[in-house]
Amino acid sequence: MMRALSNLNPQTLRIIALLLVLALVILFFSTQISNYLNGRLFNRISSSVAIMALIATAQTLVILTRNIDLSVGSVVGFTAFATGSLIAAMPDLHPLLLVSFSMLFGACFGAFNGFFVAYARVPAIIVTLATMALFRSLLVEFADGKSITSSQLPQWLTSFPNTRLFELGQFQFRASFVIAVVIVIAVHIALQRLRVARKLYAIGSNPEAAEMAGINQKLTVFFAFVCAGALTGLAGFMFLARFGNITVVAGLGFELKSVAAAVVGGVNIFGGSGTVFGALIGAVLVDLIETSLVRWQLVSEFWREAVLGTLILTAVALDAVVMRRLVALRAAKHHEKREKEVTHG
Amino acid sequence: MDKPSPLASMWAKVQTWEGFLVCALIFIVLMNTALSPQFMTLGNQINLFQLSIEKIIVALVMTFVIINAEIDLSVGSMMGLAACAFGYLFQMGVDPVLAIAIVLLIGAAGGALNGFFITTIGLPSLVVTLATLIGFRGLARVLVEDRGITDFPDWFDALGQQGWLGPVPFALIAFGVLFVCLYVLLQRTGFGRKTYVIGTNRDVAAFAGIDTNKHKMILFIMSGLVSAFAGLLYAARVGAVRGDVALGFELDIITMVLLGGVSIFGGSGTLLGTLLAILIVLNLRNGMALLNITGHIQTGVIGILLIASVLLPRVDVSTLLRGKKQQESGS
Amino acid sequence: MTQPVLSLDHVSKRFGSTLALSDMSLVLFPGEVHAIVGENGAGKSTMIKIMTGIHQPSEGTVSVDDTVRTISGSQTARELGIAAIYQEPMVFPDLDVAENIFISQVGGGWLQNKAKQRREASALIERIGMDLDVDRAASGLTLAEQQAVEIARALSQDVRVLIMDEPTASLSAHEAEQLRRIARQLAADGVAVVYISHRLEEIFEVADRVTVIRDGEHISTRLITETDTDTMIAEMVGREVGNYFAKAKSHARDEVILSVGGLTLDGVFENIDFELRRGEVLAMAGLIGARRTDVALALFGIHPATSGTVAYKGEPLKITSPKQAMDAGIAYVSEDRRKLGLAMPMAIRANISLATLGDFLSKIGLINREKERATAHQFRQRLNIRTPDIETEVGMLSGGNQQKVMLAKWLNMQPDLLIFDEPTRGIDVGAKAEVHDLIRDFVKQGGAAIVISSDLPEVLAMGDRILVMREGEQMAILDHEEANQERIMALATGQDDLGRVAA
Amino acid sequence: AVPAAADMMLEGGQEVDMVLLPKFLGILVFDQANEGAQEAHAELENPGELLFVGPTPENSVAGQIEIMTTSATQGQGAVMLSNNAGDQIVPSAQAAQEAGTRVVTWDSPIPSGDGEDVFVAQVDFGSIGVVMADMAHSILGGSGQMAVLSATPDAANQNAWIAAMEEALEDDKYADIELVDIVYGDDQAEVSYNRALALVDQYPDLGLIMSPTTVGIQASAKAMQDEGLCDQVRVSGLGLPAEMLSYTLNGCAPEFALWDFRDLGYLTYYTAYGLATGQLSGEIGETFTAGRMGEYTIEEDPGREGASRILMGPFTVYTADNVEAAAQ
Ligand SMILES: Nc1ncnc2c1ncn2[C@@H]1O[C@H](COP(=O)(O)OP(=O)(O)OP(=O)(O)O)[C@@H](O)[C@H]1O
Ligand SMILES: Nc1ncnc2c1ncn2[C@@H]1O[C@H](COP(=O)(O)OP(=O)(O)OP(=O)(O)O)[C@@H](O)[C@H]1O
Ligand SMILES: [Mg+2]
Ligand SMILES: [Mg+2]
Repeated sequence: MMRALSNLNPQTLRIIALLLVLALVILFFSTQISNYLNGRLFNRISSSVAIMALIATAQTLVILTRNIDLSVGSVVGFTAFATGSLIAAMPDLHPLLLVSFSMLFGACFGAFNGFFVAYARVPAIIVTLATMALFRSLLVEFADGKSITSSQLPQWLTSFPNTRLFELGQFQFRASFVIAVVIVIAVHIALQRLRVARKLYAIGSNPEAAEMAGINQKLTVFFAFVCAGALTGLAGFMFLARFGNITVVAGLGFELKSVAAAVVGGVNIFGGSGTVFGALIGAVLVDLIETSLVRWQLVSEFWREAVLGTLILTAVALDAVVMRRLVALRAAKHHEKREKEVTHG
Repeated sequence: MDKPSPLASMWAKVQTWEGFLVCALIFIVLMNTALSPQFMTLGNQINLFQLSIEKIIVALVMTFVIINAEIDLSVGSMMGLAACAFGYLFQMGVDPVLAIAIVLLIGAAGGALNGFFITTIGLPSLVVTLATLIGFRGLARVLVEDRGITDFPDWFDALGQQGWLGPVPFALIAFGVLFVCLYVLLQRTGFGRKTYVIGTNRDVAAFAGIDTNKHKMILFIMSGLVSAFAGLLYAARVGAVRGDVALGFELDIITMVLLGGVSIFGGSGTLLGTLLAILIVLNLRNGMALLNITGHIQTGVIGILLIASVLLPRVDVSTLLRGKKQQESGS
Repeated sequence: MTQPVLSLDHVSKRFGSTLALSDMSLVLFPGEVHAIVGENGAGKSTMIKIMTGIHQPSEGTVSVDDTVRTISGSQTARELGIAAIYQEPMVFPDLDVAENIFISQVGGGWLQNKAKQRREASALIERIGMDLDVDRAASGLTLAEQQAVEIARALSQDVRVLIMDEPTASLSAHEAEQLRRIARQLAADGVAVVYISHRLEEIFEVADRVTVIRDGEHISTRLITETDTDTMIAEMVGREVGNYFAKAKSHARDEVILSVGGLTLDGVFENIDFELRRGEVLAMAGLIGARRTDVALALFGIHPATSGTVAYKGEPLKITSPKQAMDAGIAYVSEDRRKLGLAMPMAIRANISLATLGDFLSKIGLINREKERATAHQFRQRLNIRTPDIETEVGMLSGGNQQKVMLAKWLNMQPDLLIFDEPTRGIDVGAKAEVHDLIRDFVKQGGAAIVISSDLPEVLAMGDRILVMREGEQMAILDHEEANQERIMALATGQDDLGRVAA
Repeated sequence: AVPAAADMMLEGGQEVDMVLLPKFLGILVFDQANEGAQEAHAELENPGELLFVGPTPENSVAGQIEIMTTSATQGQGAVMLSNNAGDQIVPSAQAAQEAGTRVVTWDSPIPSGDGEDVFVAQVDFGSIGVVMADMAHSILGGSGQMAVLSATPDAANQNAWIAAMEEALEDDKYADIELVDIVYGDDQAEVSYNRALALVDQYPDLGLIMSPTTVGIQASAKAMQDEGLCDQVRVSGLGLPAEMLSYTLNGCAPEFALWDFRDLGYLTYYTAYGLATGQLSGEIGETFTAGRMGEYTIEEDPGREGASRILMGPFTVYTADNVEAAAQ
């Protein structure tokens, strides 16, 4: 079994491992919670994970380059608010224009971060720690005590996240979820196939070598942050559409949630390895655990966080241990292969 | 070796990051004194520390942790857990002194837990402490649920609220003592040297026979212990605890340390830098508060300062080196 | 001759106080292999880094095709067809070999064609004469394999100037041979090859012209046919150096200090058996990947052996951590100074005291700085480490001087058993001789040494006995008398049929 | 107690600097309160300053303590506090009082009552309980399951109101109404939204989500609407007409209640001004006229013994009939 697995490449392995964990969690809760396993569960998770999936994807892009973006929460909040104010001001703005506005708006924040990280060479954790506070402050200034309410928003906007594109039995596939998944898959494929994207991995893997190999590090990292910004902006748009009511606390704490999702999804926090698909599963896992815990009679409301923390930790630890075993196996196989070659050759 | 002129050496000192911080600090203090009459009053000077005393105490150990190329995001939650655990035990009728002992134990245990996953399991500290940030907060929640616990014994409240040596409160003295001890520990002892070496390149340290895991374990236990201590001080200062005590403190703490010129990738930085950064942040916040500048603008200013803190001393370390350090501390 | 492809005119380079290059001029013609030799810290790497835009000259100009250019970075260099393989190989551990080779390739469309990439990659690796699975992640690669990847990367782009900074430093004779072949072949294709090496004998095999530099200054540029080893060395060091490869007589005593029996690390090496006496030098020879380092790491407790016995000074000893090994008096000088040997951003002083920090501590654990400085100064003299002062960051030193600092760190421990892994990798003749003398002194005073080296002359010069490994197996232990290059190579490559090889 | 001087008018024009300190900045209701306070400030022609300073959302507790302390240092005449720090504010509030600064709480009091001169209560906390119980009763038609979606476990006034409601539910009138669970949405849209749905999944027979927080009620209503659950699970609690309009009209949240934060700010300012200028002593039984809002009396706070309050009340229950008018 293990041997068979060890033939696959690490990234596929990781995703399989994650899916296993996911299955285990679902199995566990299905024994604990009555009428748990049904389409409804899927609908809940799928529609609530859509936003975090996008943010986790953005976070992954940045982490791959051995950076981190702690400002995503503030960017989501600000974008949601700005988008809301815009559509409130001109209600018959074309949807596509509105979406592109959100993404552009987010991309600007990304560019700001990216500039300081890539060109001014300030460590990402410092830049984004600062911009997290900065953007939030700007939002409070900008909001000036007002808040966006769903009554200010056009019908199409508030209803689109839940419009059912198609259904499989009980499983409803809603716009927000489908869009998120489509984007994640698109980014996933891009990261595996686009040569530019491979450079993200290269830089995260060994910045020094990247410099020597003549990869345009500055531009690539900047590019990563801008893309992340755009995705976060889109998340902001979805946030607005889903919740309708936007105050200055919108998106508070998303930075850590997204990092958690990415990490649980097997993205190496030190860059170079990991997939956005993994990040998606990570986001689902965290969301699933959170939602299920609320429904789990055994743990009172107050135990939720404690259990969540424990589960995240064990999930990551498990993943690490399993991966190590498999890698060791691969190495052993590789060695054997060499041995054989020698004896035959 | 010819001695450089005193003036030149002065200038050389100013050019160091610490030197720059000193200048910045002097400037800020002067500005504050000029702009608000109440600034230079003894009361305000003490309040200025009191208001963030717990954060700045934890910032001292955080300096060790970050120089060691690790990070501890769980400090805020640990402070909360400690405070709540104390409140809980107190409500259970446990003798406060015993309660304090138990709480400190909890702190050490929490640190050890972080340490275990980071050293034995080999997970990145960012990940582990991110999880325990949630977990410890959760435990605090479990202990106090939706209650607010208050009416601690007077001597306990006094510890946090009244002058101990004259007008100087206990916490401030504790900070002073702790600073001196930790300063010597980091800058003068073998332990400190190891902290730097491991932070610079873990493998090199290991190949030199240093038990890096043990060292990191000790650091995280220190971090947990001091956080718990700070949590108790907080409880004493505000005379009440609640599930959300010290929520989000970790970021302020890390900000101060980084502002002090400690490299987020480990291996470089000094406690003096951290101290200066602390003074700058506190004075700046206090000054702005006295000028009735509201919270979010204050945070914004600190944010800008943080970026500036890296841009200004833009001298030595090339990004390549940074990258390398981080990689090695990571692997 | 044709017009020069690349030329430096009166280039100088300052690093703060150190003048790494002064008034250096050099002309490169297409189709030549141009060797550059010089002592450690002479300025070779610095010159290279100027050619490839890593550093900018403080004075002077660089011109390509007789037009003055400012090479602002490695990308510009790439565009001008200048590629380099650096002293320390650099790969991307998370990418597979093929990607490592083509990552920085210009053009070739947006998408990467895996299949095509794999094919071309294998072709390149073959051309270098390496056998390497191109789908394998680079993380597990040995230094040599990493080097191969870098060379392949350089070859993958059509280069006009290929600079090799000590490419063979980490290669065994066998692979070094291959590499020189490639260099010649490239030259034949009209590429200008700059070839830096401390192995003079190979200079004569590969180079058309050779430039000697000393202390950052240009000393001479000659056709290889118009010079010889002695003049070259004399010009490099500015003095006569004795025949540094002469084997000194053994100082071996009777007392066995270390005896290893059936030492095995599953999946890595197996059944290593040898005895080591005080005053004796055991050399370990073998190709890259022979797993000599791993044996050393096992003895030093980094990757403890899974089975087998180790008796040290008579008593059985189970080594599971470096600390243990060091307490017993065993030291290991790593082959990879950048990753495992030195804390680059820290002062020389701090690095030298690192392994023996305990000796510098007062009762209450404070570091005795005077003692620390004194020790550092002493070693600076004894190994003549070239540096402005002992507070200099080790990272600022040249490769060879870094090596010396690393040796100092371990010598200060005054061990009974010293394991040197490639002790003279990237070290110039002068320093080499010094290091060899250091090792000899060490054993003369009753220590015992294991010297892992891929440099056969060195193996023969140092080893009282020579243990040859291949693919994790111990092939033989030869006494110095019965050993010669052919015999060792034969064992190392697994064709023990002497007759054929020797003939 | 002092003889209740029949409606004593506060005389304006006296100079006193005052600080209006909300839980944190950027929330609509607090800005409305500020508007009210500013209105009173102008009305009373106070030459002094009225500052509206507050902490950032993520730094609310520490920030409030800091501002309270600084105000004392500055010698402000009064601090008007919507307390978010629970009893953690007590030491700094007491210090402020010792420094001669009056501490008037509004919207959310200091639980222990220490360090507070008087609490301007938007409504009687007991009656909020009753009103919520009544709304539940009428929505559920007398019987059914309901769950509470509160802000955070630390929100002092939400906790007080929920307690009051639980007390009210003891009454036989509500015998058939079952309170099945209390969960927290952290006053964040997405958390509240997900909690609300989780409640529905956990309690198939749930008929009502009672959310005594403007963020929670809006998020729950939206969640029910989005999932098309409005016909089986209704939403009620405390909400802003402007935010609840659509849900009230489409029946997702047929009834909810709230008070006017402008008035609250206005009344709070009058009280604080009176105290800071020494025209009011803060004694129980003291009566005064707060401009347009008329006469108010300082009384004992039934919820917190030893503490005193001024009861603004009554508050409005919004239904499809009156919500549109209020939303304008
Ligand atoms: N980045 C730097 N900063 C300061 N000094 C430097 C730097 N790089 C090199 N030097 C100094 O410049 C001189 C030349 O170094 P260089 O690496 O070119 O020598 P080298 O000829 O390559 O020696 P080796 O054969 O050991 O590699 C040395 O004295 C070294 O200390
Ligand atoms: N096939 C391999 N896969 C993974 N790691 C390897 C492999 N070969 C060597 N290494 C690692 O590379 C390092 C160099 O050891 P190596 O196997 O090359 O033995 P060696 O004979 O010492 O070669 P060298 O001459 O480079 O020292 C060791 O740390 C070893 O663990
Ligand atoms: Mg060199
Ligand atoms: Mg080796």
